[in-house]
Amino acid sequence: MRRVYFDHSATTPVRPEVAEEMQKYLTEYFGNPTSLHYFGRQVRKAVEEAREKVANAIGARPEEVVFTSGGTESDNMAIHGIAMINKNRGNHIITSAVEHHAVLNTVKALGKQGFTVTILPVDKYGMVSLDDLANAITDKTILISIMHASNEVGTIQPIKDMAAMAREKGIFFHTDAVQSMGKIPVNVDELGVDLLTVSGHKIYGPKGVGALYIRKGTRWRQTLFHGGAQERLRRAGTENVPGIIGLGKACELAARDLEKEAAHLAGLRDKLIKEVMDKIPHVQLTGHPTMRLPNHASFCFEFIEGESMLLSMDMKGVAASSGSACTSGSLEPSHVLLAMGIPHELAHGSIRITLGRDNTEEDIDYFMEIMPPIVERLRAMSPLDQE
Amino acid sequence: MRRVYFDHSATTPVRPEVAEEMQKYLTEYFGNPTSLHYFGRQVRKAVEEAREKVANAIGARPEEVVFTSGGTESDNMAIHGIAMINKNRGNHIITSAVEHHAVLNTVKALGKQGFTVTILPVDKYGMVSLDDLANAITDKTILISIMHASNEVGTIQPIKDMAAMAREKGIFFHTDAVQSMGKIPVNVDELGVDLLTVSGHKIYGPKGVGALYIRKGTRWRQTLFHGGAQERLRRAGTENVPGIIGLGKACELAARDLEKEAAHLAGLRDKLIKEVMDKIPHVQLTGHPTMRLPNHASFCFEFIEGESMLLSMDMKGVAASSGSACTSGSLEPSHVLLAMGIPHELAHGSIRITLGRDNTEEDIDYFMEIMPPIVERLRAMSPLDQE
Amino acid sequence: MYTEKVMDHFENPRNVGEIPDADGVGQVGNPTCGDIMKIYLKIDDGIIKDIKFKTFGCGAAIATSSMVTEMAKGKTIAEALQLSNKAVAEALGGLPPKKMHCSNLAADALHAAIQDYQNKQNK
Amino acid sequence: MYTEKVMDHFENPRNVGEIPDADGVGQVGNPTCGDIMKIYLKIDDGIIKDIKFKTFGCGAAIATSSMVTEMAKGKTIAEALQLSNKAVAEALGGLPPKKMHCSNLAADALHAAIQDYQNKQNK
Ligand SMILES: Cc1ncc(COP(=O)(O)O)c(C=O)c1O
Ligand SMILES: Cc1ncc(COP(=O)(O)O)c(C=O)c1O
Ligand code: FES
Ligand code: FES
Repeated sequence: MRRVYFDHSATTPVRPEVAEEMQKYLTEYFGNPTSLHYFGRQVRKAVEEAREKVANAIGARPEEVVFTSGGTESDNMAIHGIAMINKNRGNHIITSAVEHHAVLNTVKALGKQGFTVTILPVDKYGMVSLDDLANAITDKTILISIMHASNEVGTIQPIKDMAAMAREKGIFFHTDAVQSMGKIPVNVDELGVDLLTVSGHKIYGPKGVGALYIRKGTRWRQTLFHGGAQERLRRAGTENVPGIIGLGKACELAARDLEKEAAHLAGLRDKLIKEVMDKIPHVQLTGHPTMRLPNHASFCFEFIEGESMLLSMDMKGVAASSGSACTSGSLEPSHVLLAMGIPHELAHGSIRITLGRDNTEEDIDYFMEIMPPIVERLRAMSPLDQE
Repeated sequence: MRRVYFDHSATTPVRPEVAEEMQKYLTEYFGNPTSLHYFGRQVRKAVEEAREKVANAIGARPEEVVFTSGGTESDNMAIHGIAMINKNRGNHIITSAVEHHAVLNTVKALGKQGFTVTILPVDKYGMVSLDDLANAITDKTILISIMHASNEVGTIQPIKDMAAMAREKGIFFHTDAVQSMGKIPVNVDELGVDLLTVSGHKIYGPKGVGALYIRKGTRWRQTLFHGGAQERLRRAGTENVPGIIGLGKACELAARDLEKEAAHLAGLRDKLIKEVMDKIPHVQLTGHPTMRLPNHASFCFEFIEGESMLLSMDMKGVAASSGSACTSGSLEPSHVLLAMGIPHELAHGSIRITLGRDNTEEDIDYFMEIMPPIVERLRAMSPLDQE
Repeated sequence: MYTEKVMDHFENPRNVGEIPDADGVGQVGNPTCGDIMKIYLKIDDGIIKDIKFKTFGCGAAIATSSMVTEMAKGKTIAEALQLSNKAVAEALGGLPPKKMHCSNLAADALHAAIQDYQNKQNK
Repeated sequence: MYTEKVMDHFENPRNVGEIPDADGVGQVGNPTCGDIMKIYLKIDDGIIKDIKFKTFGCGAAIATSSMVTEMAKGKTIAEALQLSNKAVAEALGGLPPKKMHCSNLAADALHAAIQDYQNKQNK
């Protein structure tokens, strides 16, 4: 059966060039980078080269990059570390309603530990408003964390303007760039952010590794892990060397191929969106119509439920995802869709198609071949009034 | 030049069988195990098989095993998670002076957050006394964390007796088995522990992955990371799939080969210790003479300093490590050696030789060929009175 | 995550549809929480002669709907009332823990349809 | 982590040893903190004619000892007193940040030896 992978926001395959580099650091160059001897020094050198690659990809200096176990750790580490060390200056943190749970739940947890939390609403496109942000800032605000682009609906936030607002008031600004990396330009100075989260497995690198950019001079401290003095006391634990090597290579390739990839993806995405909207009735596009990731198409299909669509698509070899509550067995559909004002029953019918570098026009043609009958069949089974 | 790797307590090469399994999970089976579709389900299955392998290796049930980013995270997660959720029952934590920093610094940090901490002393062999432990326990004790075997001097602690003492009083017992795994039997029921730390890269698995065993029914909760619902809410963040696959395979092989390996290593170790003690004057064995890891030989060389020995050995192709302060550029030598009552100047001259599965008698012969001249040369340079 | 039985019932659901002149109709769930099941019964001489369903929900919801109709068909009302959620889930070879509530829906919808029939009878 | 220069001086340290009839001897550090450097001077006409060292310490300590003796040899006392820790580290092509204190030891030991010489002169 033809297999089409349309779930690149969930994870990506490791590029062969990346896998190849990593392999050597499993068996051949296996030393502990902390070790003084030959086996350790070789590896230390490679780790520092990888750090440079990550730094280059985001316009940072190598010493501003800390390696972590992934996007989740980076988000937690960024927010908790700023909050804990700056609480004498203020106890107010601002974030948005559409953040990834790694940010949202971390901020909410701080809300139970003496911090005051503002969760900014979004408009129907999932966009945070600059006015709302300006109004939310108080004398006590120490941190603003707003994601660069949404994993669920692809909407790109106006980080540059928001970060400028923060800087003017001396407030630290963190952005989660897990989804934007490799798809749109990500440059820490252009954006003007103080902390930025990167994850390996969303950019054709390995799972289980990420990075946190911390601008030089930022009042931040490691507050989660205690242990060895690795990463200049910013992250304890033996370095995930093959992961780090892979992340470095993936960042290098992502930055190098950015323009070409983005054009390729946007072409496919536009074709997909147009055909779905044209050929399938009762469908709504979710997320911003233009300020969206080039690889991201997300929809709500009326009268039917996401998981049953996914299963049906999977039986035809197409892999995608959904923000339906049923997908995760929870009772609430995606907090992102709800925050955008999408009603529950519609949010249940959400489907997210996220394209990747190996996708082709034929993949989209195939999708357009299988999808209408699936929708039709499920709608025929639905008790909802389809007027 | 001949290269001899004698630093297996620092890290180990990934076994080829392990690397091979991992490779497939980078490029071919790359799905996110949380995903509902084919690409995700394949990987979910493999992750659960790996969990079974880890569980089998330590005599646990799969659902008692949580995957982490390494030994450091497992230690932090175990201790912090027990402390935070049981603080209504008591605020006293017991550990030992010879723990890895991932345990010791975590416990000390809790000491600054309202917990009372007892750090048990050790005897000259690095052994914790059962009497000391019994005397330290109070009504308020909620957690005891004592390592199974020392990374620095190889001493094996009487975990079984200590854990029994804890269980009798309803106190949770955590042990760091990072160094003992694959070298001596590690069975959670035999040991009677509630939590146990495993790290991949010390057992011929990959760096950046570990596991925490949490006995069913233990009052523990994830308190470090907020985010997704992975690992049944016990560890947020996309799973490090290739790492987990590698850890599973490494655990399987470690358990399978344990007896054979241990015999091989003990033979080499005994030869090494005998020859060093016989042929080099002014050397002391550190750690317990018999209750020690089969692959572990550690010494203090009088009148000379560890880093300069390591560099000299490295120039001859031999990789080892040292607890000298100079090795890390800190001012205090290893806290473990000091806790054992070894004077500072002697602790500076510590060398740790940790053998591995690929080491041979010839490696030891080579070491015995190069080491005496190194010691002699450095002693000739030393201003210390060598009477 | 789903058993083969579940996938079979999801792919080829038995008894999908409506019965225009049903003797009893039951609906449970609501569009806000996302899961809706509607069951139609044709009852003759205390025996379920025909049964159909319509479902808005996940794969498990569709499969359990299908299964519950299969199990109820031909049974007496008393027997059908004995049909438990657990029995439906078991007949499907089990459901993931998070999906057990979908099997609740199925049996509940059946019982609601029977209730509706009985209410009409008692009028 | 160490430069080639450092490794060269570690491997082939210049001027190791003692001068039995030294004109000045300086020792800094102590065995407790782990690093000890001892420098012996032979001074003639205000010029350092011979210099030797003994060091207990890391690679950087041995290399900086060696380097400082090389740099001091043939210099006048005034010149030798100008020799800074920084100059020694630079002459070695730099030291890792954590090892800068070892270079302190080297220059300090030299200065202590000169001090000892001057003390003896003033007697
Ligand atoms: C926007 C965003 N942030 C954070 C994460 C978490 O990253 P990781 O899976 O590497 O922990 C993800 C993906 O899961 C994401 O999409
Ligand atoms: C006893 C012990 N515990 C914990 C650790 C930390 O494990 P990891 O390096 O995987 O974080 C180590 C090794 O560094 C160790 O030897
Ligand atoms: S119907 Fe929502 S989880 Fe089954
Ligand atoms: S002498 Fe100790 S660090 Fe150099």
